[in-house]
Amino acid sequence: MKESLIVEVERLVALVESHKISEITIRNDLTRVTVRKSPPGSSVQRSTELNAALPSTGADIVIAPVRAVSETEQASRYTITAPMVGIYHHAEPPVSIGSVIQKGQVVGVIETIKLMSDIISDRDGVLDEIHVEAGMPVEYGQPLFIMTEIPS
Amino acid sequence: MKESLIVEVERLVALVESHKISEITIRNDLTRVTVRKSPPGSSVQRSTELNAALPSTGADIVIAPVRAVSETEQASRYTITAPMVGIYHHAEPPVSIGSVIQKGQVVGVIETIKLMSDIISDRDGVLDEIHVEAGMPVEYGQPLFIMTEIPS
Amino acid sequence: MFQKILIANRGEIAVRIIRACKEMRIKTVAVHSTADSQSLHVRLADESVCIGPPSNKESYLNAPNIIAAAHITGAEAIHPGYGYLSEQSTFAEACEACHVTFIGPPAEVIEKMGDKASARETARTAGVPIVPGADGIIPNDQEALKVAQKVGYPVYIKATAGGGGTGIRRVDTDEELPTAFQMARAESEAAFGNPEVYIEKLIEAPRHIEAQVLADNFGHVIHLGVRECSVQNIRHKKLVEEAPASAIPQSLQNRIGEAAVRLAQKVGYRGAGTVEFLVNSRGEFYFMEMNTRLQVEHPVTELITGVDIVKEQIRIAFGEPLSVTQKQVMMNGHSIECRITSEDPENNYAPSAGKIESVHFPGGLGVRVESQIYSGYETPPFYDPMLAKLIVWAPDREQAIARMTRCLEEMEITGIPTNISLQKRIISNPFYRKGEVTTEFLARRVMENGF
Amino acid sequence: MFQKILIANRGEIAVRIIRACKEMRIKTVAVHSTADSQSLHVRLADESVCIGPPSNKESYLNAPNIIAAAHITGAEAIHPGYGYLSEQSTFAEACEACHVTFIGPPAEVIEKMGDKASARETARTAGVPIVPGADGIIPNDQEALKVAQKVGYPVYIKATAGGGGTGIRRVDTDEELPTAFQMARAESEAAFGNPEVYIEKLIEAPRHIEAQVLADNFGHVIHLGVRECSVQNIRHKKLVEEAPASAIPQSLQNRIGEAAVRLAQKVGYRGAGTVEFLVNSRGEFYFMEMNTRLQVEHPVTELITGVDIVKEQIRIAFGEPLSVTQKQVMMNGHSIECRITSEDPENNYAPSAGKIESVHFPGGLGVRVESQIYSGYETPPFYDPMLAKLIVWAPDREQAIARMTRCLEEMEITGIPTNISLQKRIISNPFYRKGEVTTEFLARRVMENGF
Repeated sequence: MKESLIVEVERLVALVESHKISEITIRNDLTRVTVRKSPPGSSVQRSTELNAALPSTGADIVIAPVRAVSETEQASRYTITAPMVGIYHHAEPPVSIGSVIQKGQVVGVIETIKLMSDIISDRDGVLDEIHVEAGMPVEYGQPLFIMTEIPS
Repeated sequence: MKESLIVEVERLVALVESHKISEITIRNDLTRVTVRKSPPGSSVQRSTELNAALPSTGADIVIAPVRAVSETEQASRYTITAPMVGIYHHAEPPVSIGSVIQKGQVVGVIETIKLMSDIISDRDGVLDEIHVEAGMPVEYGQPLFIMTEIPS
Repeated sequence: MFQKILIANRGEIAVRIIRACKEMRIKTVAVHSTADSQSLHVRLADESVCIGPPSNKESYLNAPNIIAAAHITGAEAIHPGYGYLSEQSTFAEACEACHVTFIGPPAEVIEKMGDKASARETARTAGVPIVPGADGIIPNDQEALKVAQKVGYPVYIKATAGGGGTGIRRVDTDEELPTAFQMARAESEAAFGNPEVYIEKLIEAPRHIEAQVLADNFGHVIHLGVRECSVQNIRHKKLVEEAPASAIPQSLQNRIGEAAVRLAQKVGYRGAGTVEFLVNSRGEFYFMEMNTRLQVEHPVTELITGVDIVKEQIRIAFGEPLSVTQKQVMMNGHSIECRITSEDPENNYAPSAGKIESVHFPGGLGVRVESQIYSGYETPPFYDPMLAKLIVWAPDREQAIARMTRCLEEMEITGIPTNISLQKRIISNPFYRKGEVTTEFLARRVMENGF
Repeated sequence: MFQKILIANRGEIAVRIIRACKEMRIKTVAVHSTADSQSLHVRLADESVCIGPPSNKESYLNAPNIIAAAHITGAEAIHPGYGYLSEQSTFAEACEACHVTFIGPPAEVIEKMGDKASARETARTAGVPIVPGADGIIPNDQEALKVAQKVGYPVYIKATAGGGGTGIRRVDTDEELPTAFQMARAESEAAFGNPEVYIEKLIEAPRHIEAQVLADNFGHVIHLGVRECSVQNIRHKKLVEEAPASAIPQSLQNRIGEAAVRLAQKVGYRGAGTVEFLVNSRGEFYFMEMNTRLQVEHPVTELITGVDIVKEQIRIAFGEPLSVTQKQVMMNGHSIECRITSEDPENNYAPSAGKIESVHFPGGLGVRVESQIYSGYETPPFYDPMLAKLIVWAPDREQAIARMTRCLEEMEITGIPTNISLQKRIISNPFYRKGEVTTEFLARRVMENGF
């Protein structure tokens, strides 16, 4: 491992430990490093992932929300992604944060060249986050909604 | 660090620990890893060096002599290297293993195109190993003799 | 000129096309599967759109998502590269219907040349020699026997819907014919959903020679000389290609090039295309098929003519005339391409994938590398095993072989198995060096001593 | 042909020469300092000999060890590359005395062209225009004043032993002259152990144009056209070179090439050499100096002529005639070279060294890379900061610039600072694009807005 990278990771760990931050991810084309605060009581975990290695032209630093997320809460979170490429439109009626979503419900529509296709939730849940706006182009697999699953 | 390398190093450490071996060096164009057994009582040390990284066409595995070498003994070992490029010839009279060498003594001769140049020891010592034969071409810095230094 | 082009492909050819666009100051959109988000073509393009999961069918063959990607990014044209959607006439039609320019020939030309029997018929009417055989579909045993006896054994029974070596059956005697005919129809039905077959005389120990053509919207059709592509594996996959085909006489090269131009004119061709021929030891040549797209081995032609075939494709699609006339096409020197693949010599050349630990490409005078790989790149297991095309140019064939030899020695890829050792064996083979190659060369001269 | 050649150099040029030898099936011996044992030239050569510690003086300038290395390996010839021992006539003499062929001109030619005053005199007698000035050494103030007044101010006082920008002093008036003259002598004495100076008219805002010549043992002397090398830093180090020098008329290019041939004939030249000229805005050209060796920028000439200059050097040294006549030399297209160095734009372009984390070289059509670096390579701090030469070819200058632009964008070196950003600024500069460059271009047009 490159010495500079080890030093970077150590500084990240120190940063997470000393601040009210649960997770820091630094990603560039060369490397992705995620430092995540463990549940209280356990020691700090470090997870590093060395990715494919073209030289980077810059680095994004993503600092995740401070809100602590428990392990079980994490597991019940569910992301609805775009099933195809196109322009996103709201469903009729549109869903909003806090909406209760039912399995099979149309939560949005993607317009491809000649076709309108429904985005359908395959689980029950409560809508937590909306990452898309009407008229926005979306690619395959792009996260659109995050919901908390309601076990059936 | 590449996962495969870490695994390799771990296996080397295990190998050194479980056998009567004091040191293993694995060198290829990409990497040089040396695992050396520490003096009894202390924990195992690992030293890895990631070198310049052209893909290798093969790897040499060098297993150093099993004979335990103490730290002080190591330090008193001294290598006489070739000071120039040319053909090696014996000194007159030639030195041999066990010879006591005096500082300033001519231990060999290198013939360049038009010149015979003496190889002179700059310390006192006892000759342990000879790595060169008469008529052999030598390059700059090539180890010729190893001796045990006699502190003056 | 176009402002933005979408490249509906991956790997080295996507990189090749993106580079051409950059030099023409055209913005580029890469499309990729979820397995290819770290690929070089994605990194080099101005924009990228994920079009599906790893499987080819759901991503690089997913026409609706690709056209939608052009739509949301505002790309005015789609370059299909080779393989994938490049020879699907329905895709070309869909592009035009969606007001996106398909960089390639008209849909009806793709369709016409994609069907073996109709391609053969077109060649015949263009005065291009075709392999003796039936001029069309063989309806029954009796007809098959009649045709086979007329052209003389051995013959091939071929599926009209087949291509690239699939759907072909050899027959040596009258006795074998009826059974073989029925089986070929059954196989063809199973493989292509179409039982139709035709019969051709088998050309013994032929060379595979192909002519590169360019045609614009103004009736200009030219050829850029011919390529020698006889070094093929048993699946008819090419491994080494060269230009010119210097082992056959210049006059024959010219006649083949002119025949290709006639065929392209006859069919109303537009864009870059390749007409493939079989050439026997007496210098007779026979039309085999036309590839209505860019060819993997196009770089060898570029290196001896100085014509950038991808840029010509783009200019033609935009409606510009050809940048050179037939008279202006000058051939200079000799070029060879070796396809470097992750096919494992220890495992019967099965494709493999994995993380490329390190790559060292050769450089220097007369060396061209077309590749999508880099140190640390993880090659996905879902796609073609080609890692790089190593292409050299030199003043003559002998020097080109010497250059390729030193390049193969210098090139190193660690982490995954490659066919570099096989390429070294081919290039150093005495028959290869003398230019004595037929489509049976690899099996007979290189592989005979085992893998 | 030679069986084995020793390459008395390092870095990209050693790699370049080794590759040429491999293609000629000549065995190679690399020499290296202890700092260069991991260098690419050592890895690529058939044999290698360590010749000394890192300092240039004790290794790459260590003539006895280098000749001894040839001796112990049985190398029959030594290629000196550029720099280092390539222009030391005593080294060429020592090689011949030790029965090793020096791949370069005869020692007396190196000596004659290495002395500025005698080179100038040779040019004059060959009918090659020289900068107006004294035809020889200026003995005193009075003579200096006389010459300066005759040729007209501004003038240069130059050390006869100087070279590459050192030992040059500008004078604008009679009043400045005596002091400047004395100081120039003192400086020259201090720098070169030789106080002799001469006076030349200063050519305002000149282009640096140079002609590549080749001469064999049979009286054949040809030129391979001229190169435009005006993009230089304040230390007269070239950064970008091109061929042909398309901004000046073809007829002027021809006359410069022919003048270079006359000079090479006059001096009894043998091998590859470069005659450098200053060309003013009125198209008048003046002999500056002759480099009696391979030049860093030789690849741009190779790409437009198809002549492999290193192979020609080797053939000539072996006693073979030139492989081409002047009539056979055809120029095709345009070539540009950018020198990529580890000079730090954040630190006034001071050379730096260190570990190269990763390298990605551009590839594709018309791209040539000459380099010794690779991912993970530790560049030693003792040597020239050049990391790579990026060379492109295209049918014309505009397309060559477009290609170079995309190559500079694609190229990435991480771990150490490089001058890639400076090269991008040069290539995108509107004056550069128009071909309006003089030796002051970099300082006036690129650097004026600060670093």
